Amino acid sequence: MRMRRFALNVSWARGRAVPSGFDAVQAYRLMVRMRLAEEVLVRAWHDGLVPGEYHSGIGEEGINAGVLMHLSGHDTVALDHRNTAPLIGRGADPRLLMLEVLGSQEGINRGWAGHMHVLVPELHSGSDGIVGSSGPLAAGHAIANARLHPGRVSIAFHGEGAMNAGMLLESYNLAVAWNLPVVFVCKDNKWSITTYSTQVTGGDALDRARSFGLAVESAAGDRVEDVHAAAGRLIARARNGAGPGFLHVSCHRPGGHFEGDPIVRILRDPQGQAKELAPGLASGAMSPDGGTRRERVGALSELTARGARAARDWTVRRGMDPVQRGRRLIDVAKADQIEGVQAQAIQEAIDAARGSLGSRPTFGVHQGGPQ
Amino acid sequence: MRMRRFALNVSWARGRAVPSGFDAVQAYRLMVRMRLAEEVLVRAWHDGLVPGEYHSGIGEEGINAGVLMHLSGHDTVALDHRNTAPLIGRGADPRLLMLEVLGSQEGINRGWAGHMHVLVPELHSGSDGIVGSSGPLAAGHAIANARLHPGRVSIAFHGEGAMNAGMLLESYNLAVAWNLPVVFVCKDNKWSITTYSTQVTGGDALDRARSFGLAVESAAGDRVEDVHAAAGRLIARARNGAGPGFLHVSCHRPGGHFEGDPIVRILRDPQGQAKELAPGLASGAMSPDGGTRRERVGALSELTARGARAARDWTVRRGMDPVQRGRRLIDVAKADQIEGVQAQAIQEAIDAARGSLGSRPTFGVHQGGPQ
Amino acid sequence: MTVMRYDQAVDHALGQAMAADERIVTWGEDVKLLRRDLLARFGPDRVRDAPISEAAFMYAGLGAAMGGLIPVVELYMIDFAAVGWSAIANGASKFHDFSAGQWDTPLVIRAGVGGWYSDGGQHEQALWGNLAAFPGTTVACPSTPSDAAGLMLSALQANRFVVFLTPKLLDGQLLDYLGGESRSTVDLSRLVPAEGAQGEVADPVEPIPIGTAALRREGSDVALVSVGVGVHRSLEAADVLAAEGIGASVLDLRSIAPLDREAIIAQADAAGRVVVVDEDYIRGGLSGEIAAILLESGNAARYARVAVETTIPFAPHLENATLPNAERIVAAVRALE
Amino acid sequence: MTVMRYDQAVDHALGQAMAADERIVTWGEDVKLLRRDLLARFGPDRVRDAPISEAAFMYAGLGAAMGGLIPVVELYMIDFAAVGWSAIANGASKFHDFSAGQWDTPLVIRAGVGGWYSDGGQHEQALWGNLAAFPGTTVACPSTPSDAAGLMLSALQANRFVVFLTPKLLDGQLLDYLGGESRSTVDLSRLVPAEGAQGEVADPVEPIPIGTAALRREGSDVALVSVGVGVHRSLEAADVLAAEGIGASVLDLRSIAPLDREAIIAQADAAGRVVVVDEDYIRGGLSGEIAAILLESGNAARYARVAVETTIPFAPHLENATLPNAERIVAAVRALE
Ligand SMILES: Cc1ncc(C[n+]2csc(CCOP(=O)(O)OP(=O)(O)O)c2C)c(N)n1
Ligand SMILES: Cc1ncc(C[n+]2csc(CCOP(=O)(O)OP(=O)(O)O)c2C)c(N)n1
Ligand SMILES: [Mg+2]
Ligand SMILES: [Mg+2]
Repeated sequence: MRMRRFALNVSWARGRAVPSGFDAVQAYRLMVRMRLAEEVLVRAWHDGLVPGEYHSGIGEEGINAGVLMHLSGHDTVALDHRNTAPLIGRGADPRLLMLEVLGSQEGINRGWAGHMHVLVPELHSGSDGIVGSSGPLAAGHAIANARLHPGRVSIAFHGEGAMNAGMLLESYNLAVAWNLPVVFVCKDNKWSITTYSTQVTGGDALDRARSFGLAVESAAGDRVEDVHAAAGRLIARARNGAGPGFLHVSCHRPGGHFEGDPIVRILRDPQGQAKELAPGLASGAMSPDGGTRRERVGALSELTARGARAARDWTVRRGMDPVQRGRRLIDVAKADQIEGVQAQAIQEAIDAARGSLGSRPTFGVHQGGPQ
Repeated sequence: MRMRRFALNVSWARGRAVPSGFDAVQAYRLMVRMRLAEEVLVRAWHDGLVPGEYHSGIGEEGINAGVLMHLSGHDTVALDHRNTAPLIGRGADPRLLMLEVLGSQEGINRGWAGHMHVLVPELHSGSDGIVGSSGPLAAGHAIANARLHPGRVSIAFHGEGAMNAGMLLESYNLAVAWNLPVVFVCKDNKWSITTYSTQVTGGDALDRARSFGLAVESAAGDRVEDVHAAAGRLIARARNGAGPGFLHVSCHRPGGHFEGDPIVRILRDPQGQAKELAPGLASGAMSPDGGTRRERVGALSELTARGARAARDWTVRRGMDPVQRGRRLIDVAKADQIEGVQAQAIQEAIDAARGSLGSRPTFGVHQGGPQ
Repeated sequence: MTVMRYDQAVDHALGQAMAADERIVTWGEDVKLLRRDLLARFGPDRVRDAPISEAAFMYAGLGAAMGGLIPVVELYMIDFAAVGWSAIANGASKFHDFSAGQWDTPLVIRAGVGGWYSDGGQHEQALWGNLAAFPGTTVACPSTPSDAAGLMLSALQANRFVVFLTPKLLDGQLLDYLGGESRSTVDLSRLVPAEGAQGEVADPVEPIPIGTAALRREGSDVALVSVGVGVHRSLEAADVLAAEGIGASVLDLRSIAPLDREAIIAQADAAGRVVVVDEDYIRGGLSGEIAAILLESGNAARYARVAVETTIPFAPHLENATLPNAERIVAAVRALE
Repeated sequence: MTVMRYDQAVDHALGQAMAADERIVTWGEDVKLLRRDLLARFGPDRVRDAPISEAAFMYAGLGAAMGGLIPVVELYMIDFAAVGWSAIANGASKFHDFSAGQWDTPLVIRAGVGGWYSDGGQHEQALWGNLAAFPGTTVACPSTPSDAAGLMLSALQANRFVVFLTPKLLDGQLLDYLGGESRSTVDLSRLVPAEGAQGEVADPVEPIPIGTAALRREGSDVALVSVGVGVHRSLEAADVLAAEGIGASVLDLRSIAPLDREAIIAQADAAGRVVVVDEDYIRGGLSGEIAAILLESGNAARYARVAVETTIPFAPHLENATLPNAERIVAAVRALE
């Protein structure tokens, strides 16, 4: 049984032609819309309206826009746990998406999905919370596209941490072996939750992807025009049946892994968090039985190094904001106008979503649903 | 509860010192012993005495010997479904191993393992039937070795087909990330059951392994001295804590995947097998409904190509016999003597095993056990 | 009606469906060789060899189903599905639900199942209980060629996620492929149930609704409830029991999810004694679920079960003793007295 | 006796065992941060961060156990174990058996389990029924800090494969880690059972034998049989029932494998009515197994169950309705009348 009860606002995405050149205005519009949608959801999370975890894509707009601008509404997209922004980019109705994230039965998946499993057949876009699964799912989409709709391309978004997941690596191979029209897009923010990814990773991401026979490209994620160009080459190749590709893009996510990220909390409130963490660490480090002095010193210096690395990343990489950089590519008046239009649209959406959620002091209780 | 009821004949393996140079006599002795043990089991299989499948390692002796000669009895070895020969090489009692393969409760694992799961703690050697698992299992052995017995090395044997298994790829990464003393040995016979592996594989095996940060070497598997040299470099490195390695070795297995391999059957009896296969193929190819003419022709030419490829492989690669080549490295009289001694030992073992199995017209029935 | 082998019956139904529906494709390890007749008929785009990448090619099946195909993803043995288990546990069993019913996922996983042919404890599991645990999962295991054809056709038309399990002991092609017929020294005929391995199949195949059990034998003293090869072992046992004057009915569940509650309860009511014959682990879920159905229905039937209680050993005599053989079934019935 | 959180109790026992036994090590994703206190105490060789490679790092746990270590392999959630399921289904549950008992495999998999905190249907599963299906597998799920400590110690001393499941709802550290305490706007206190989240723990910890249930409450009209958070929901329900004059006993199984048959039967005998409260799927195996135990023992108790019947939805009100909440338990007891 197929239920198609939601009138999705897909025209916004479907209307776009596949651009041959780079349209900076369109890129900026997309990025602003994605950023604003994330911002209101992050606010809603802190207001206690979003149940559970929330992984925002703030900082990844350059990647999302640069890739998605090449797609028609018929191409397929496999997303991971960080899917709100790309779904907005695909043209999902912001209100329905927000309602879903807010845990409403009026949401785009009627409250079944939450923010990790949003599945929108009309947009040929689906998300999944298992790290690495977007790869083989996109490969599957590509098999279907190649057979039923040649010329359609399939995209997988995944993080750099996911590149240690066997199923993703397997899917690189499968894509090459079956010459599938799929492009794997790695959004490399350097961190997988609280782990610095290179510390658990051998070799180099580009080499790894290339070794499976994928055509590879890379770009800096804060330069949407570069992402667009690199993605364009791979997507065009894949569409033409010339084989799958891998795009590596760097990015910085100031919000960290999810809202309330422990690393970000430490950075924002070192004193307060130290007070939380110190007693346990101290009692561990000074326990009468345990490792040698060298082992304990090693442990503490590792933890310190991790904190320092985060502090450095968050400082040095602060400027890597694709939206700010993208703004510079266009006329100021145009930028202002886009911001105004998008802000209004997103505000209306979140107002409507919050409004129809009814009074809801907290979540996790059955009174917490829409009234 | 640890049961140590079997008096294993491990002295044979334990007695060997870790060789610094290459000992061609010792290599030949090992290879002959492994070959003979496989041959009597293959014969026993055809005699209906080995229940189920049997994957022989005939053709892989150069790899097994070249690698195992570097190990002490304390090093650890993770094996796959093709483990009889390496277990013999590790010093397993041939009679107990044969009894296991023959399905006797007197076997080395009391009939629980069969030939796919032989686990011999005394030899620090274990097998598993899940393709790819030897990699992470060996990584685990290496973690234990590094912590409890620094200097001990851990080996994983796997096929080239297994290199598309995610868990194996993950274990390459894990080994590099944790700097584990493990060497992955890929025995590349070009085939995974009836599939020609390159047809389902992207890129190149060495590149793939290297991209994870593994130190890589390669050798021709019919030249035991080359395998020995390449393995020696990687094993020494790993032992010294300098990191994990990957050894790629080519080989030809005349027996194919397992006894009764459908491909080998076709090669041995093309007429007879054609009679078996043709009716189904013809009715498929000529069915009134189905694919286009082009699709059907494509299908048949693929099947033909596979047959032709096998025929070529089995002809061209016939000379790749590590035992025959290894014989040339030593004195003829010495070779004769080794063959005589080993043949007697192996014959005694299989005679004893067949003898203690009792009368057994067939397997798969409860009367089929030892009387 | 044509007489064919169990495996031929499955491919017969699959071929019929592929001819009727261009969306049906199949892949798995060595599938071009295993399904060569379908390859010859439908071409290499629809019949593919997969790399040894269960996780990816199972997930890709789900992805392809989302993209509009009806993939039949084949595994030699359900044991290997454990390597790609997340595609079932977190993927195929859930996406339709997560989408609130908006996205169909017509994926069929076709896999060999079970033992009796000495393949060791890691290549002979049933695992159907584990599979049936997941909401959104249909699990069928036909015990005859005719059912195999009819249920495969239903699986392909179900427009939902189905795991289609084929007992390897009934699969003449696989037993041969694993080396079988290349040695005349071995004779499995005493083990292979003739009516399961070969039989009449309708042409064209008619779909058999998944979720309806079949009563294989009538009997009023005890109901043997089983699925797959267990059905044939139960029939064997029923013969022995009949000689002792005990009338045993044999109910073939045909699918593990959904279960045919009504048929189970009807048999239990009629006989007052139920023996579940299950080739899965005793804690696997099926035998327990049938107990729960009996208790929930307020049925006062006496109950016993014959299932796999340990890891399955390799040695044939140990293996046979571990699997639910006819002697064990007879003993369980007698003990219920 | 020290009062501590559930998660602290687990780490307390683990730390005690690590101090006593050099062979114990732990790894998993973000484990250096999650187990930072153990890291500070035992150093980076024994407390490691793993890449997102569940299959490899779970199998490596088995390999390390074979090599002489006692690895505690940690997963955020048991759902992710599905990615490395073969390490359980085909590996850790079997190698000791395959070796005919010659090779010990003292691997402990430690994983969060269950829901009630809005993490969606793929991050809230119980899966303990599926785990318990495998012979050679011990599955524990303590419901209080004291049990968590005592059972963890036993798991580490068991010299066999143990899956140690910690309900995330009781794990204050994890709820905080997932963002919890960074927003004061959310208050989970109505959902988190106080006696489960915090309590007295012995110092030094004494092992609690795995496989013995604990009677949490006496009552002669109905026996509520549960494990994990379900125990607390049962206690809530028992309060409500008490007000109606129905005396409910609450049996905390503490381990899903082995099951404490005697305790289950004793409660069933005493009350004559059994309601199983299971956060796993209804077809998961636990609730059915208890029915089978009752029937096998010839017990005529009336039986009902409250379990998860669909994919778990994300929206809190739908989630709550799907999980075995106190209202559902009360209703099931009333319906048994
Ligand atoms: C199979 C699996 N393992 C672990 C997790 C928990 N988890 C969620 S996101 C994440 C980190 C992913 O890192 P990365 O791929 O770099 O993506 P990012 O979050 O940085 O976008 C982890 C470990 C999961 N969801 N699935
Ligand atoms: C996970 C898993 N998938 C599939 C199989 C079936 N299988 C056994 S051996 C094999 C081929 C292995 O090929 P390769 O790695 O090249 O090793 P070879 O047999 O050539 O030595 C396959 C597919 C298995 N045992 N385990
Ligand atoms: Mg990342
Ligand atoms: Mg091979």
